[in-house]
Amino acid sequence: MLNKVLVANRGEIALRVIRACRELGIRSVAVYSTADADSLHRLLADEAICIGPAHPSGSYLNIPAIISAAELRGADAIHPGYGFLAENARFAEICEACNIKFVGPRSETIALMGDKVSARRAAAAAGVPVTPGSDGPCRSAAEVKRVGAEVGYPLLIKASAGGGGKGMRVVHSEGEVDAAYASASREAGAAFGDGSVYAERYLEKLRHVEVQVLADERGVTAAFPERDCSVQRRYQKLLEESPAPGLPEGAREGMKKAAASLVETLGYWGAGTVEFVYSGGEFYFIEMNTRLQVEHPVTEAVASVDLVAEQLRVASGEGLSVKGEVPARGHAIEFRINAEDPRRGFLPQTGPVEFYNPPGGPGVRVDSHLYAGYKVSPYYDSLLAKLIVHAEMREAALRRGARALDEFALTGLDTTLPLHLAILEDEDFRRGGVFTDFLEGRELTGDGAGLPRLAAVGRSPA
Amino acid sequence: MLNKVLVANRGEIALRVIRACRELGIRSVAVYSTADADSLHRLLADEAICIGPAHPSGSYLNIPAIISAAELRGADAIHPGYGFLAENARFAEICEACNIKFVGPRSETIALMGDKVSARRAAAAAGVPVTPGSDGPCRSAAEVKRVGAEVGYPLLIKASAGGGGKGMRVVHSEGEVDAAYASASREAGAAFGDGSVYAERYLEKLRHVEVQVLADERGVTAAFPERDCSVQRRYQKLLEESPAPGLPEGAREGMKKAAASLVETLGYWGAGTVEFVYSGGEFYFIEMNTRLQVEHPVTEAVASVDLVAEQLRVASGEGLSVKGEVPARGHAIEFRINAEDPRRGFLPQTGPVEFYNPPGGPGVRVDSHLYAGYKVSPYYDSLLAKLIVHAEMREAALRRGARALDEFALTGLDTTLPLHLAILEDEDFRRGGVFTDFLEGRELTGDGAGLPRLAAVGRSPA
Amino acid sequence: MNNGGEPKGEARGKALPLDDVGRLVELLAESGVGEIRVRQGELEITVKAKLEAAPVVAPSPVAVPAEPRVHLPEVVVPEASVLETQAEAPSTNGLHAVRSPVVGTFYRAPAPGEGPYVEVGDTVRAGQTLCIVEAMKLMNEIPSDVSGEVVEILVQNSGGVEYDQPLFHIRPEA
Amino acid sequence: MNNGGEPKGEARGKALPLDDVGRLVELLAESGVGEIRVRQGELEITVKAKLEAAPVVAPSPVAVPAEPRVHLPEVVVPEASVLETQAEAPSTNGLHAVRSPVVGTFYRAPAPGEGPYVEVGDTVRAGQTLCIVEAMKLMNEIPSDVSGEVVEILVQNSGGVEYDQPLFHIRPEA
Repeated sequence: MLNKVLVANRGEIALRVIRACRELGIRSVAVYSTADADSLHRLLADEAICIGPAHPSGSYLNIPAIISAAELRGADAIHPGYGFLAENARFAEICEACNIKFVGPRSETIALMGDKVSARRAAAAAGVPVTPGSDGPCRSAAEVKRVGAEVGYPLLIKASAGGGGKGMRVVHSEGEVDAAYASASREAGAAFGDGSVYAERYLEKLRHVEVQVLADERGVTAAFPERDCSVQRRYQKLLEESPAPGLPEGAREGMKKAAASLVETLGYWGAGTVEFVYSGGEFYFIEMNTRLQVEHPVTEAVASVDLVAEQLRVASGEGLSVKGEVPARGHAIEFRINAEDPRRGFLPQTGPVEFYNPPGGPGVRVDSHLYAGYKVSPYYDSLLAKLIVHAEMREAALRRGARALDEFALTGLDTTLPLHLAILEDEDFRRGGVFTDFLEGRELTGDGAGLPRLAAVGRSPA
Repeated sequence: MLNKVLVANRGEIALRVIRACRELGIRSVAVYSTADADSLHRLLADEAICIGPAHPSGSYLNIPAIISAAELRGADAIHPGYGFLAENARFAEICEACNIKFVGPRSETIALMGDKVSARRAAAAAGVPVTPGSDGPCRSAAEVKRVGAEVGYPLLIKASAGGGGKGMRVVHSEGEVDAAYASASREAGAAFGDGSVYAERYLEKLRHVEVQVLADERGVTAAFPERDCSVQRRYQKLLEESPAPGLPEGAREGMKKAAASLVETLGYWGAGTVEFVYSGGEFYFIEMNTRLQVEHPVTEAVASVDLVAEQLRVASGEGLSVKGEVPARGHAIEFRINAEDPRRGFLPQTGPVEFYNPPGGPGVRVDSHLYAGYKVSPYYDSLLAKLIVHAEMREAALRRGARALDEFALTGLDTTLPLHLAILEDEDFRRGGVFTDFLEGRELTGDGAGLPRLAAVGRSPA
Repeated sequence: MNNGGEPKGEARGKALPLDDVGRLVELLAESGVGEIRVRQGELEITVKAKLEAAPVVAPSPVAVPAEPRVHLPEVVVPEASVLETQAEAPSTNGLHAVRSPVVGTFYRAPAPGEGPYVEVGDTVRAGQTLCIVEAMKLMNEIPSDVSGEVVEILVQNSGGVEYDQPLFHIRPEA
Repeated sequence: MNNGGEPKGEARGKALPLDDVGRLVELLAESGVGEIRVRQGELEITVKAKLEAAPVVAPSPVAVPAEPRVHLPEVVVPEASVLETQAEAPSTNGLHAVRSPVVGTFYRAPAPGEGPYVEVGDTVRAGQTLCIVEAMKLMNEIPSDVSGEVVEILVQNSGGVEYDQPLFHIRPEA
């Protein structure tokens, strides 16, 4: 087993890795920016080292500082969490060069799957269905038109290096191609330093369904019950559940087999997620994330597995403790509690948390770096807490979710808590299987019964 | 399903029942004393009603006040939790007479099992092994001596109405019987208003193992994986785990079958626990608790069942959702976090909780009524929180427990948190299967690594 | 949480300007100031935030640490019971609240069809029965604990009452 | 349970000058004064600021809200970095700390076997190299940002340093 792991991240995911390390008897090293001196990941790790100023470019994205910290503290591995350097192939390569184990797949795998065009080719080569579209990058508007003539409109132009909806354009007819190609390419170049784009059939009424995979260096692989992440806002997931409600058994099986096949073809190791769109009874590969996902706990809940412990086991050269198709037990839902005010255009909120009392009781898990008095800074992402509920049936999980959200006491900042309560009251959502446009144009407001009451507790005489 | 349930309790167990009600769509009514006006069970229930002054005799033990509250609010059932009126046969009888469903077995069953002598007889009648001893109460020291001659010394004299170690005496030879009989009888009379005692063989090097059962009114029964509750201090359980480590399969099976047989013989319904001592490879019936136990969550964790929801289902006249021998998945441990200072003779602590941040992450459940600013009053029992951890193997659960205890931030009061950390470091405990005298004379101190650090968070500039 | 929908003194007339107090409390909470005091004629309202590092006033016999370390501002939670507590404080207006010693149903008259024990404006003596609170078929006669004038009846006939809930406001004899 | 915040104290007769109170509260909050009291004929209004305990010292660069609503007392976390931060406070003794701009290994000399850049007691000029901090085989020469006398060298040769860790104490030239 690894001896000492440096956690190159912050917030709840840094805590998640530190907790796994402690449970496995591995020493943990937290790195933190000057803005995070009072953060829980610094306080809970066995060691901590300040690596730079508040802005991530000088700290959590500062490769020399992180490698230097790992060398200073004698860490034999680095866990990148998600975001920041987690899918930075160069960082993984530098780790390899410095004889520090990168907890993730090989740098070449990261590079391969990080480029959407090469990832698409790899998927197709593994027999995984991909959306009809261009074989490689489209180097001109004319090439996009050729694809359009072949697969039909509407068409989606996407940045090869993309993510988060940047450099993306929907084109409804050939006449729109020139302008869309130019602007998508410009945006992609600005956002990713790589202006290349490709084109594929634009699917509507789609669900976002993904398959968590694990593989070790001996070639043992595991595919987990699928997660449905269709509740999104501007391509940002807000709520995830597993299994995907109402999905035909064939699609479920097909996705898991496709994901396993891709992992085997790639000689992948570590944790990863194969993302699909599901539309009109068919599923198509979107991309593969070569890292841990924010929403990994829903899989942990239904599959009774500790994905981070498995990652660390794989990185240690030990074998997986699971394999094959892992069955689901019950139903799990994750709610992302973000420091955003859903009533005011998701305006980011910063400042101190005044009162904090997360929910407890059966089937409730909270992953959060918050505490009363913690200051939410403007430098990092808005995720404050993840609430995960688990129950034997989806309906019971929904009710448990409402119960837990309702008693989640968090004052000082506006959050997405009331939005989640409103989602749980929405009939379409309760029925299950909503599309990714679910949140668009919907008036979702709700307060729950307990939220204001518990907020009042935070202000009652101490 | 029931429509509205009055929860005749306070603290974490009142919350537990209120949460179950909310998840089942049942309205909940909290009752509270004037000392509990700011307590979470009052705030989280759908309705709340003040029933009396701080002292339990005027509030949580005040049967007319509780029944009156139930009638005022139109509750169709009362859940008694544990403690207070949970095993008061008269209360159950009054509920029945008032057409309010008592969430528990029939009042006669409570009365039968509440008397140790009649419970012993009922167990023997169901073919459950009982400790060799007197058939009924011993009405004189001479009768005790007759039992001693038959089953041998040492002998244990116990109050028929007993519990918590009161009215109990160990007698090593016939010469000690007269004095012990007199004092045990006097103590029992003072404590329970009933001086009758009985005698049985005194077993040494014993473990406390118990079996959770459920039964519905149609006669369907379920027996759950056994719990080991041997870590006790003065007959008060401190830590419970399931399954019992290192128990021979035969004993495990035997206890479950015995418990199921007793439940069937009694025509029992609701939740209950059959308690055994396990000593020298044999197990013997001690008593049956005709209610929910504090430690029910360890069973919920390993059996993936919601015991309180099952209780409410049974009380509604619906069937159990489980039956037979329910298998265990993984290993669970509960730590009772009490407001007692283990370094100063378990001196009870009262006053305000200053900083409160319970642990999170995978496999961790916290049941607690605490929040920062909550005042622990001297009127009620010292249980502040229950931490339950669950993992695939006992060793992993132990490590997870240490991790979670270590990050449990609770300042303002001394608690049993450091004692639990010390227990987890004890070699005998780690090996598993300690006897009930485990804590006696052991110097168990420990601070954990994170405890002081996290306590400091509560004091750092906000 | 809901307070059971109990009537909490709408028939109050010109007793206490609780709405104003509520607004002052909100003002105090929102502003974070330490104290607000308003006096007008006979009326005086004082709203104070908790003094930092001052000893916490503990109604319970629990010992409070000399240095309370967590200070949440004292804000009156706008709940019936709290406001009632203020309303009946014998402080400024000298009214005394007769409270229910039991949970049950409030009856103003000894039996259906009979006249009520007392009306607003009546003068009562200490020990005189004011009402009945019925709990489990038991009729508990509730006596006044002071002599004086009945100023307000706070609960409607056959309404439910909690333990310690104010039932009558009495202006004690001088 | 929430009071809806609606003002509903109409029928009270002479209304309280709540707007005046509101303005006074604002004035108090903005002005930072301790107490405002207004009396006019029968009317008297007093507005006091909340008494703070000792001012909270926030070492972090994050802005502290003007009205901190949760007060946790200042307790020194017994950790090296915090103690260091306090130790190097330029406050009383007028010393200036030169801090490490990178994470790495601290070397006092340009190369093994060579003499150190500076010793305690040396006078240095702003811009003069004081040491090297090596990160990923890169030798970062760390210059002094003030001119003055080297009073203390805070890290041992070849020790690891964090970002922003004080390396030298310099007494700046007068």
